[in-house]
Amino acid sequence: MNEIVPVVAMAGISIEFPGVKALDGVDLRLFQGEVHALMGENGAGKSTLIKALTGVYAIDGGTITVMGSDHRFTSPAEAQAAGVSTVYQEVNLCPNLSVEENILLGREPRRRGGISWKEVRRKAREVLGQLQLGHIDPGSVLSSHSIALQQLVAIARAVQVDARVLILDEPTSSLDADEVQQLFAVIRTLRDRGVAILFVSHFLEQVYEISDRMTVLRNGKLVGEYLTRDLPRMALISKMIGKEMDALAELEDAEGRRQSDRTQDAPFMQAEGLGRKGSVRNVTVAIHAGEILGLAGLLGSGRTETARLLFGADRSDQGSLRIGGTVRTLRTPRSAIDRGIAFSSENRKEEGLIGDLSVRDNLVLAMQASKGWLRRIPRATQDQLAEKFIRALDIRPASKDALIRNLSGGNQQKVLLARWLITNPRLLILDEPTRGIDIGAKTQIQKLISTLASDGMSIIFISAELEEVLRLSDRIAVLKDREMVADLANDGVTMEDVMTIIAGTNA
Amino acid sequence: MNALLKHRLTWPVLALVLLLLLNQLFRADFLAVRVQDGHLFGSLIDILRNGAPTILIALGMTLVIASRGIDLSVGAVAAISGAVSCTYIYNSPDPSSFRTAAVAVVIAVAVGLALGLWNGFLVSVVGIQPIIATLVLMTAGRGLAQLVTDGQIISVSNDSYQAIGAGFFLGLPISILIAAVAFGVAGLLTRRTALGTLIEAVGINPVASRLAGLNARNITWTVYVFSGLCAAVAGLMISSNVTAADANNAGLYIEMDAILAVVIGGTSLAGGRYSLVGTLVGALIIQTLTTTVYTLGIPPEVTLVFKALVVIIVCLLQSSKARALLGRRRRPVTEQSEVKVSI
Amino acid sequence: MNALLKHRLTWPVLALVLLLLLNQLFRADFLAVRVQDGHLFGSLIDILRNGAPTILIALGMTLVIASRGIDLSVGAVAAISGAVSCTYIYNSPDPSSFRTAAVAVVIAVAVGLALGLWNGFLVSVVGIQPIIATLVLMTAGRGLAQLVTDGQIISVSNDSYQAIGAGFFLGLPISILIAAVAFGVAGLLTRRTALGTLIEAVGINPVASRLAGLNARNITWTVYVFSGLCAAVAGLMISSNVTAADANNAGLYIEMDAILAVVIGGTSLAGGRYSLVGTLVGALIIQTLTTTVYTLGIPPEVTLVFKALVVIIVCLLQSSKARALLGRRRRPVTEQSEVKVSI
Amino acid sequence: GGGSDAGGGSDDGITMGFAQVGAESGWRTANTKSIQDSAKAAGVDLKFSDAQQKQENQIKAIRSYIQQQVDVIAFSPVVESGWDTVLKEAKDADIPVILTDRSVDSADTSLYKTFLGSDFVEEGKKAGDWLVEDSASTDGPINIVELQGTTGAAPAIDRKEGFEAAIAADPDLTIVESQTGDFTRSGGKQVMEAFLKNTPDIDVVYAHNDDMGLGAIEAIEAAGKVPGKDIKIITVDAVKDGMTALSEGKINYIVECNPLLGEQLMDLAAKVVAGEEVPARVVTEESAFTPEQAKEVLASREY
Ligand SMILES: Nc1ncnc2c1ncn2[C@@H]1O[C@H](COP(=O)(O)OP(=O)(O)OP(=O)(O)O)[C@@H](O)[C@H]1O
Ligand SMILES: Nc1ncnc2c1ncn2[C@@H]1O[C@H](COP(=O)(O)OP(=O)(O)OP(=O)(O)O)[C@@H](O)[C@H]1O
Ligand SMILES: [Mg+2]
Ligand SMILES: [Mg+2]
Repeated sequence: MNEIVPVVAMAGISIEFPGVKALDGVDLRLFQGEVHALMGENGAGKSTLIKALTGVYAIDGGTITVMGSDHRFTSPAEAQAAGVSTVYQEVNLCPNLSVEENILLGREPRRRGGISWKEVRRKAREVLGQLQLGHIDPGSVLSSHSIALQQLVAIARAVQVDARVLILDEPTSSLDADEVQQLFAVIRTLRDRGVAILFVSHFLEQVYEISDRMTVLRNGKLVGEYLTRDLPRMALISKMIGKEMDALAELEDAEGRRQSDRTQDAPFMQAEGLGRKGSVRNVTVAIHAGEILGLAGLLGSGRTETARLLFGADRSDQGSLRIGGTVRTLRTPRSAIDRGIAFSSENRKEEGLIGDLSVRDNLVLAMQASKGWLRRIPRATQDQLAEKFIRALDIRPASKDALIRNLSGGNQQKVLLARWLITNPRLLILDEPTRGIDIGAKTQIQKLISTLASDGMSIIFISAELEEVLRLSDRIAVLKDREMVADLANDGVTMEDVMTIIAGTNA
Repeated sequence: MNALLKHRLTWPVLALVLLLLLNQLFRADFLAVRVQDGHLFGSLIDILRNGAPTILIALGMTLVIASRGIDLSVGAVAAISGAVSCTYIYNSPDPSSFRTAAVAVVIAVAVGLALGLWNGFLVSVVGIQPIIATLVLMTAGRGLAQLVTDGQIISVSNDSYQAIGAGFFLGLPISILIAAVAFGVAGLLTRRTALGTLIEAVGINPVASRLAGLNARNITWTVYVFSGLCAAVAGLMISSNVTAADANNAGLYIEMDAILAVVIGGTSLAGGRYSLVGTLVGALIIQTLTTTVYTLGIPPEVTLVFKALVVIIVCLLQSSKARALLGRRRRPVTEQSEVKVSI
Repeated sequence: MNALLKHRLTWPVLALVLLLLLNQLFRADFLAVRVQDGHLFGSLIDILRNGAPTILIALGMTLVIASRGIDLSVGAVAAISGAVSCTYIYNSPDPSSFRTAAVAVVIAVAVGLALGLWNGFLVSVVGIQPIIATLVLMTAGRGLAQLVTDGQIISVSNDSYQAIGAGFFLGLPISILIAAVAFGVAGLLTRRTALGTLIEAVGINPVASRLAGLNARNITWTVYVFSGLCAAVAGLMISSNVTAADANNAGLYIEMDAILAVVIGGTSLAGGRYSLVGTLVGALIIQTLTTTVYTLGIPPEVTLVFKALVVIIVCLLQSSKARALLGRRRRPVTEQSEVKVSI
Repeated sequence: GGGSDAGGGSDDGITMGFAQVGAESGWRTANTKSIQDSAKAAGVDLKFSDAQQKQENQIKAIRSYIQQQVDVIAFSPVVESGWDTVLKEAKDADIPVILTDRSVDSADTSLYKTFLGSDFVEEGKKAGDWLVEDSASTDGPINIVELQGTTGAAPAIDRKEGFEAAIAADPDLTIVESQTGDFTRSGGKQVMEAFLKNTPDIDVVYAHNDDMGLGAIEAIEAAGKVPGKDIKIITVDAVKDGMTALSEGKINYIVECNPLLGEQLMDLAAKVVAGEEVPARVVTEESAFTPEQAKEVLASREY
């Protein structure tokens, strides 16, 4: 590929937010026909750099050259017009519009003045097809789909136009293996068509699989630009975290956790054929104290919905649920929380963050809620808790008073996790808890989960990363087509085993 | 059947039908429509004719609300439009000619557009919250109208002008024809072009729309201008119907009626999905309600209470429907919030 | 300095000061306060006393708005409360005794709470959109008040009752003392307990709040009850100030004043973050505005326009401030949306 | 016109459709009550409706009367103008129309049989005349403050006009301030409070209705002055509360605006239905009261 003139060249970019210097003299070059990975820890400045490029944020310093000419976008609209197509980190679509409307929003095909809805449908189908999403109905309302699917729709929207630059900010954070492969297929075709692609992900293997070149950021500063093939993983990791650290080794000893079997003592929670009309069916699981139950399944298999049922976020209308031996119907999350159940949602933006409140308020919210409004947690205690968890999960910026919406995606996720850890529940349901979290923090959190379990907390663990599930769980429940199809003890279960179960049952 | 129950329009339509039947019960010839000196005549026609201004204003209001805004100034704009046109006719050399009427109409419409621009400016450019931005014009507007008419009630006698609100064409009230046309145009504009979707997008998620490269500002601006236009025409109807401009009382509380119509029609004040037909039905319900009060001879003391009751029943029907639906859809929490989240 | 400019209260306070100075300019002794038969006397005192009901209602409104709601019924509730208490006193055996007055107050407050419960029920349990749910009571309420007084203006002569709105204690108007106490209590309740944060949480993201285990329903309910309470007490002040209950005019349009006060005070109608002090300043601005009209002798015809102008200037100041901040903060997307998202 | 008498018009008695403005004040309520009572007394079948201050509603009410083919329609117009259309409809259905209390400005007077009601300008004039006479003895300038009714409302406009015309007779009399108190007590009180601070030496308050006057009284007392002595008060209406204040000497003069036109209305109705001729303008019997007269009539006051 020719490297003469970069399609996009950003030089010495600086952006300062009150309190934080998000970017400090960062350079980035995108060449056509190349996949460029933007690497860095949570809060390193990846998303900010992207927003600086697409004109969401004005830059305080530096220059942006697009197609050779000095150029600065003042609005996302301009960037789009200039052929820069972006998928931002937080799914930013209109939940009440249909899938097709979302995909073609603002560029509806026109015929004779009016727009032709036939054409809209056709184009939507076409691009969904490319992403192997032919099965979803373009006319269906977006909000009826899981966050993962919504993310795919956002991607579809981005690849639908023939752009010269395609920017993907953590597109794979909640996709599982197959979707990732489909996405990569699309990325490759685009790359071969000469599109310049900027790709952000915390999954090293994905980065190494797809990218040709990478730029590494640390604390808003540029570490360097490298050819992927010249930069071994360990080197990359140490460049990102800035110190020699054997992350993989850490992963190893996270894996080395004892296979405890607690099935003899009475289960904390027991679901019998639990289900809900139009949603999941026949969920039958028992969770014992100190046990980690992993939910495995493909995208849209009903893991989230199962979790919501067990938490009372949706009401079950089939089967029964026993908590501590007695039959209970969970009508509201509140009633679940009162029984020591906690649920951290996969949809952090809509179901997690209280954007305009501080990190502190967000941290203590759940605890405060269960205490009731009268018994306010003393400020001192709040601060202690906040500081404790900011340190424990290494949340950046390390300020209790920062508005949570100003935190980076990964750091927001950490805060929400902490919100539930504080309440120290008996059963902790984690739906994609490590979504968008960098490797360093991820290993921390995985360790944390194991320790919590060994201290007797029950945990239901959902992750799009099957390895992660297999590595952590004592037992694994497999879902398929929103129905539970298997529940196996994790004595060396492999990905293949799970896949065969999923494949097998439709025979 | 189930599908029918689910349909957002079922309940409003049902309510409307019931109201009409109720009237029919009390006055056997209520639904009767006879021809009298060349045009249709009867309660139904009255409902349509008197309802026309509300329908028109509710139409504009629907788009404003779909974009997550609200326009409290419509009543005042209507008053101003009436005041301007009547004052013009009143002071013009030949106050009874068609030309005068035409010019008056043009002026009034222009004024309406200007006021709409002003509202849109405050909301989309300056970024004042819609309810406040339009509240300003709502209060100031009456004052302006008074200045125009200087506190007097300006009555005019100009047949062409009077036709707008009280005239008939092909046996049908001209006012309702105007409203119908407006509806048609709006329907086409929003559905045949992308405008409708864009408005909804802006209403549902302004941030997302901006990231998607939409020009939220212009879209917002447009809806307020359109609302101003509708209000102006409605103002013409009102004043022409009584051949006089009353700065104080013309279109008083009509904004509330319009908002009610929109909501009864099943559009959420949280913005997003809207239904023009729903609004139409809603407006008719409200108009019929007023008529009902007189047919049933409801004692004045309890009129307000009666009206409120009917409104609340319709809302209850709808929301209980909403709750029933919760059972079927996927993310109940969101659903629920949708009902709650919204002023 | 910069920090000061950024502070959300700077502009409102500035506006208030300017208004007062303007008056002072027109009447040298405007700011003067002298003691007259044992109590303070002067324009400032009038502003406080006449402002008390608005302040009180705006206080309740602030919390409602913080929870993403709105309460249009406050004016009607005030009217009902006044009607109930005066009618009770009027018909009681000894209409001038302290006991009677006390009972009347208790009844009125009880009624206010009941009406608040009703609003809260419609919004939080039934899930009707706040603006509609309260619009119902706004219209029906006047009707109810008329039923209570049966259309008459009920005047009473009971010194203890009159004291509420017109009396003085330690030289200060009792009404303003009541308002002050209410503010204190509200401040404590919301800030010393977690209520404030929880209300904000519900206002900002109802879905997330519910999943975090907040009982959004009860919280919403509470704020409407509180608003009802405030409105009832305000109603007592209004009626006692003129020792008569006027079902039609008591508290007319006060809901709009209250909403204005809240917004001028820097609370967003989109819910979430709120400022009680801001509301206080906002309410004072609005009351001072009315007084200014009299001091400057602005002719009634242009009063409305004048008021609207001032309001808009204040809003402009605030939002231009917001825009200025954008420059520094550079979060256009969210910022902008924040301003826009809101009805 | 209405062929069969299906609607309401029964043969024995008259059927009257009355479209009231609203129930906005004690005065109005008394007016309504008087009409309903005298209808009963006269054996008239009364169909009553309340327009809540909205002309649109009133027109609807009248239309429904026309459809019900009543024998006679009476109403107090919410506003002066814009009645031609509906009045024409009534005429076509040959149903006679009587205006009460407020007039319409329609050019074609044949549209209604007669207008029964007070003359607001006259009321203003009466108030002015009394003041002129009362202040004839005293010399030196006299400062008057005026509490106007709702801006743009007919009574407000006329009472102002009549009063100003009358006091023009005496150069000493000047209106120093004039604001609207919206016909309400709290309005009157708040405005008066401001006036008292603006102009230290107010001699006379002229309020367009009793309620505002009563509000003003409270403001004056709060300012440590004696209403009726330090500051003379003239109002219009003569509702019970006003008369009481008058009898206590807190108000000096009240011009009556008599709401009890029920009987007169029924007589007129009988005449028009019978096809007899009636004068185009019938002014309600109205007097004016001084404190002494107030004391006498107070007991017998119905509203
Ligand atoms: N609007 C804002 N206001 C204040 N600070 C901000 C804002 N947006 C981002 N920041 C700060 O800028 C830094 C970089 O944020 P950014 O979102 O770019 O990180 P990131 O590399 O995308 O992290 P992640 O991998 O978690 O998405 C963070 O410290 C964040 O707190
Ligand atoms: N009302 C509905 N209409 C259409 N599809 C629905 C509805 N409710 C649920 N679904 C589908 O059911 C699937 C299960 O959702 P869920 O989020 O539980 O899947 P998941 O296993 O969590 O997958 P993901 O990895 O996307 O979270 C979703 O993909 C969603 O599309
Ligand atoms: Mg990011
Ligand atoms: Mg999921």
